[in-house]
Amino acid sequence: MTLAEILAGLFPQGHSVTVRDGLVTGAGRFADGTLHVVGVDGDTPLGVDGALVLSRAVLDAVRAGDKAPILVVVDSDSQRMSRRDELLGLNECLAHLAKALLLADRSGHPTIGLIYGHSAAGAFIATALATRILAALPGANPSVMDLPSVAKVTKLPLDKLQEMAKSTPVFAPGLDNMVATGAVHVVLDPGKPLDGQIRDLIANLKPGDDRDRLGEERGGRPVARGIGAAVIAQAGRG
Amino acid sequence: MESLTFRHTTKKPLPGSVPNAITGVVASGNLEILLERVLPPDACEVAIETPIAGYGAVWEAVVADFVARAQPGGLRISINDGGARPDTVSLRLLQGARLMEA
Amino acid sequence: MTEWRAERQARDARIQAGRAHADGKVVPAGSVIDLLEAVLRPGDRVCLEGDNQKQADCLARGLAACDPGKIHDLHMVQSGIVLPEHLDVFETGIAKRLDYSYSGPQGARIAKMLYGGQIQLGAVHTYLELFARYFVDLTPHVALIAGVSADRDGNLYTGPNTEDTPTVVEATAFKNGVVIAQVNQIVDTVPRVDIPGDRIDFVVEADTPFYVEPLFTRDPAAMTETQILIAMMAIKGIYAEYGIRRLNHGIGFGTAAIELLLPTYGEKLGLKGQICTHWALNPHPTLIPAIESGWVKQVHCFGSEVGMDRYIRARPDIFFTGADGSLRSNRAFCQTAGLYACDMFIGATLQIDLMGHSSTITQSRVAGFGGAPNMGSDPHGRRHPSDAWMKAGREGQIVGDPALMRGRKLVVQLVETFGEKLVPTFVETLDALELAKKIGLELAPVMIYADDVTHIVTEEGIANLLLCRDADEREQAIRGVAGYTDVGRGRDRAKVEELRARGVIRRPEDLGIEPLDADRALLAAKSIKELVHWSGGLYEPPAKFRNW
Amino acid sequence: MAGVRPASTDPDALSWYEATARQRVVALADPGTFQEFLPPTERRMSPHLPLFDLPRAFDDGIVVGRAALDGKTVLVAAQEGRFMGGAFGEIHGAKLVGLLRAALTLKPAAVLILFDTGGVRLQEANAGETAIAETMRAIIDVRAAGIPVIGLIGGRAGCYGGGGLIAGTCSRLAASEGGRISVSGPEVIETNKGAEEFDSRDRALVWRTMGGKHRRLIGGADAFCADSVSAFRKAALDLIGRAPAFDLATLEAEQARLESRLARFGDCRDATDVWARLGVNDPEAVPAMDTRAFDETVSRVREADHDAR
Repeated sequence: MTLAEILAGLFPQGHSVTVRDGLVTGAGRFADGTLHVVGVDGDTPLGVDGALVLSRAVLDAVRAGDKAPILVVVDSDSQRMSRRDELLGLNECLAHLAKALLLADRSGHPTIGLIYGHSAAGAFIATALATRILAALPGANPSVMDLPSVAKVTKLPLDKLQEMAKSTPVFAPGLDNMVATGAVHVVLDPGKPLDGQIRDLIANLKPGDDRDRLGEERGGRPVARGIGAAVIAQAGRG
Repeated sequence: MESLTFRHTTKKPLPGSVPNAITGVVASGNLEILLERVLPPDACEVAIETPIAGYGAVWEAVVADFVARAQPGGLRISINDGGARPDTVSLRLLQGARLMEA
Repeated sequence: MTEWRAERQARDARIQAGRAHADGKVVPAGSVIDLLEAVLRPGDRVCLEGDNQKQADCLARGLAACDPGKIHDLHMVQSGIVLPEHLDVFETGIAKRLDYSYSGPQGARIAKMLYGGQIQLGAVHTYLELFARYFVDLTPHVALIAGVSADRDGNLYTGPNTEDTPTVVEATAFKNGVVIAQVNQIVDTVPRVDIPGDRIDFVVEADTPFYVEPLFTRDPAAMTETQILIAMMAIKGIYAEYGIRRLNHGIGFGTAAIELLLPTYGEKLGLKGQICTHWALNPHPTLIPAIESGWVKQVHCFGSEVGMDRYIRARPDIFFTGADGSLRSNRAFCQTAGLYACDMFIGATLQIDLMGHSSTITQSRVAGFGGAPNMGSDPHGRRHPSDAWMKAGREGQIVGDPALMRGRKLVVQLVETFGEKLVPTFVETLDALELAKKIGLELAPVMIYADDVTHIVTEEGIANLLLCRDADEREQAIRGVAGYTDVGRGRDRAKVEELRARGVIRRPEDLGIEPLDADRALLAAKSIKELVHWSGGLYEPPAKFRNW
Repeated sequence: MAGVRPASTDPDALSWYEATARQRVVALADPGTFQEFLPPTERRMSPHLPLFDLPRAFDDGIVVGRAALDGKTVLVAAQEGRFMGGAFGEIHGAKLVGLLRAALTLKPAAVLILFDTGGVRLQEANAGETAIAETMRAIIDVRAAGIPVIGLIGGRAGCYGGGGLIAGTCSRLAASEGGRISVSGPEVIETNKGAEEFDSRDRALVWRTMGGKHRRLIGGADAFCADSVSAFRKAALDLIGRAPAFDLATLEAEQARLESRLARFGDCRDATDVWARLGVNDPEAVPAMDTRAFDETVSRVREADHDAR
């Protein structure tokens, strides 16, 4: 699904969402109110400049105080890899964007991630993974690193990694594996109207972070939830 | 990964009452050693996990020398090896025993 | 009638042919190939200056680009095979025969080319030995050398890395040879004259400054507890025991650890002024804390080290410097100093066999030895006594008239029982022997022969081979410090304990050293940055060693 | 663990850069007060590393627990940069997440995170990445509850990848010269964009661009420490006392601060250009400055101190 198709599905009555340099901002009429949209389109890497454009849009929405939901649409590259970005504090800018989304969530704005293309590493963490609930469309391709690069770093043969990837979701790229770890909550049905599915997600938002529970249930992160719970239990023992 | 376990009988227990200690870090050419005072006072067990296969005889010799020297009775010693050289292993084992004696 | 001036006339003809590409003596970088093709003749002996550090790289590139139809079958006589071009010339046929000393970075390729027959090898020499042959039977027809700057008359400033240059020029210029120097810069007046202009025939202004490798910088951050333990044993069990004042160090981490322990551990032992006062040594950055703490009286250098220039300029009481203030090194003199004026050589090696023969050559690499065999040998021509030398002599003397006893140089091998990737240092048979067979060398490339070695220090202890009375004792003394290698585990335990009782083998506890005290906190500097602090900001480490 | 007695526990003598995670924690805390959760004796080791034939660590490369700092209870997490580059694996990340969530009920005086990480552990990449996202959310929850989260950065592995993003989420950061904070590592940039973009072997460039001094000067870190445990302890105590709130005003201020940074320095090629514009007299001299001289330099740079985080 393209961004245009997504927007058309969400906003049959039209919208003000624009894409500039791969950065998505705007809003549209949704249900009985507004749906803010921010994000990255076209496999664009996210650098310091883009992160601040998006965070600006999120903070504007929070300041407006309408508690309207914010949809974070993502088809991005990884973070922009450059000397300039790191010199200017890419870590601060990406973290700032994530904080803006987390603040919005805390301030009563339901935040929903929608990954419909690629995303990786820092760009993924600062956008889609900083939402309350992350949905994906079939064909989305989130990853930390592609397998050839993993092969290079781990010095393991690519064919062996490909074989391992089939049975071990914890390291392999791809949507199924991100679903299994609990990072992606739900995969939407492209055959059904998108607006209804998003509306249902918003209506059923639950408090707390349940990604480790999902990871345990789906088998992609077998031990994380238990470990976290054990730390809490031991910390509570005084 | 290769797993090795060596069991020894010692003439005496390791002095001190520290229940457990850990020393070293799993890194290239290094290792971590976890020592626990959980065995009968004349027993010592050393269990090793190493990524480098084929050095069983060297490990056996290093452990035997350590046991003869430190008399670590009562200790279960668990090693996560990152490819450490035998001299590093010896040094860490002695460091660990010293921590337990304190 | 006998012709007595044929060489001189040939030389004049070469120079005249070269002048066509020069303005006076000065040749632009772009004309190097023309110049070389004009001056060189097939079959010439050529010294392409490849030192331990300084490289005549512009001239090397030029030589490699010459037309093999015009220039071929050269006989290369040079101490270092360092740059790829040094071997490229053998692939194209420009060169055929080789006599050299050291080939660190090209060690693997040289082995392959020797095996493939592309190189006809004369011999792998020590530095001093090769220099000696420059004056006897390997005198260069043409020398291609490197310096920092020259004036238009050819007066040459080598910079702190004088290294081999005076020796090469001496042998070439005074025996009808042609000397071509590449310099980074042509200047009106050189800072100091290292080589007078009448010994230089052509000066090439190089396109880029000549390459220098920081070979002697050891990052204290990488030093291990094991290396520190070995260093403690060496200081207490050898330096203090023999009162070593005049010495040479190898370039490994073990000796660097010793340098860093002098102001801490050595100070605690009260050894300041008693040991390590006079050195034949490159300006090792790790020696800075000892120098700053007043341990070191003076240091003569083979070459320089990248980043040490400002520090050396500020310490003329310690180093040999020119009127311009910069270091004057000289490999031939410093090797001689190491051979005759030092009581001890201490360094590392890759393999030691059951008798104590050692080599840095493995089956796939012919690295050469540089100066180690010089410094690591007992010079039978020495005629001046010192306490250390005499004590070693007494220990080693088994039979004979005590009145005719002479001293003995200490030659110490400082090794960890296992090297990188758990490769054992102690072996039954040196790989060098296998390699010699494979490529048909008449003389196996042994770095230090067993009869020159006096001590072996490992993390397990010190073996004093001077005290061994027969081959069996010697073997067990070596096995007795060989740790958990196959050689070490193959020891005769009873014999080893007997040797220990006699002090032939000494363990850390025999020396009063607790292995668990071998802590990095003992290092006078734990990082390159701390070396910079010790130097008062004068040491300027190369970028790859920085972490700030 | 009661038995943990590192070779050196003297916080003045112990180099942060050289110390292990466990040594840092023990020496940082009031003597004898550190109490570890899921200690090595529990052997909570990675279920995934054996598939890659890689050795595991008893604590999966992170030490978490409770300690007293000047008598006040704090929760502490310390990454071990020498084990797998301190990278986030499933257990490693879950221990940090659990610790932060525990803070919500325990209400400690602060949570301290001793970063030493290259980012995500590739062998457990999806778990590590998700854990980083969970960590950031948990940090925000803790901050919003009025509990400062303080990051301390000065280890061998630096603070890279997702670790850099987590650091950017903390209330306050202290860094030493050895510490580096960045998203893409020098080798990653070089591999992807070429040595012309970033020569990873130029160590001075690495530290100028990502090191503690640069981060401190531009306001990316709130304190600069000498490389000792006692310096980090002092910085942590100071920073706990002046942590910014987490609210819209703070983030609006951070937005303005970062926008202004891009506007002022966006065309700079090198850190020295940035420092010159910040009003540093002799930018070239900054890398060689000792802590005292650097502190003086920082005190004249207005951008270095702020509550916009």
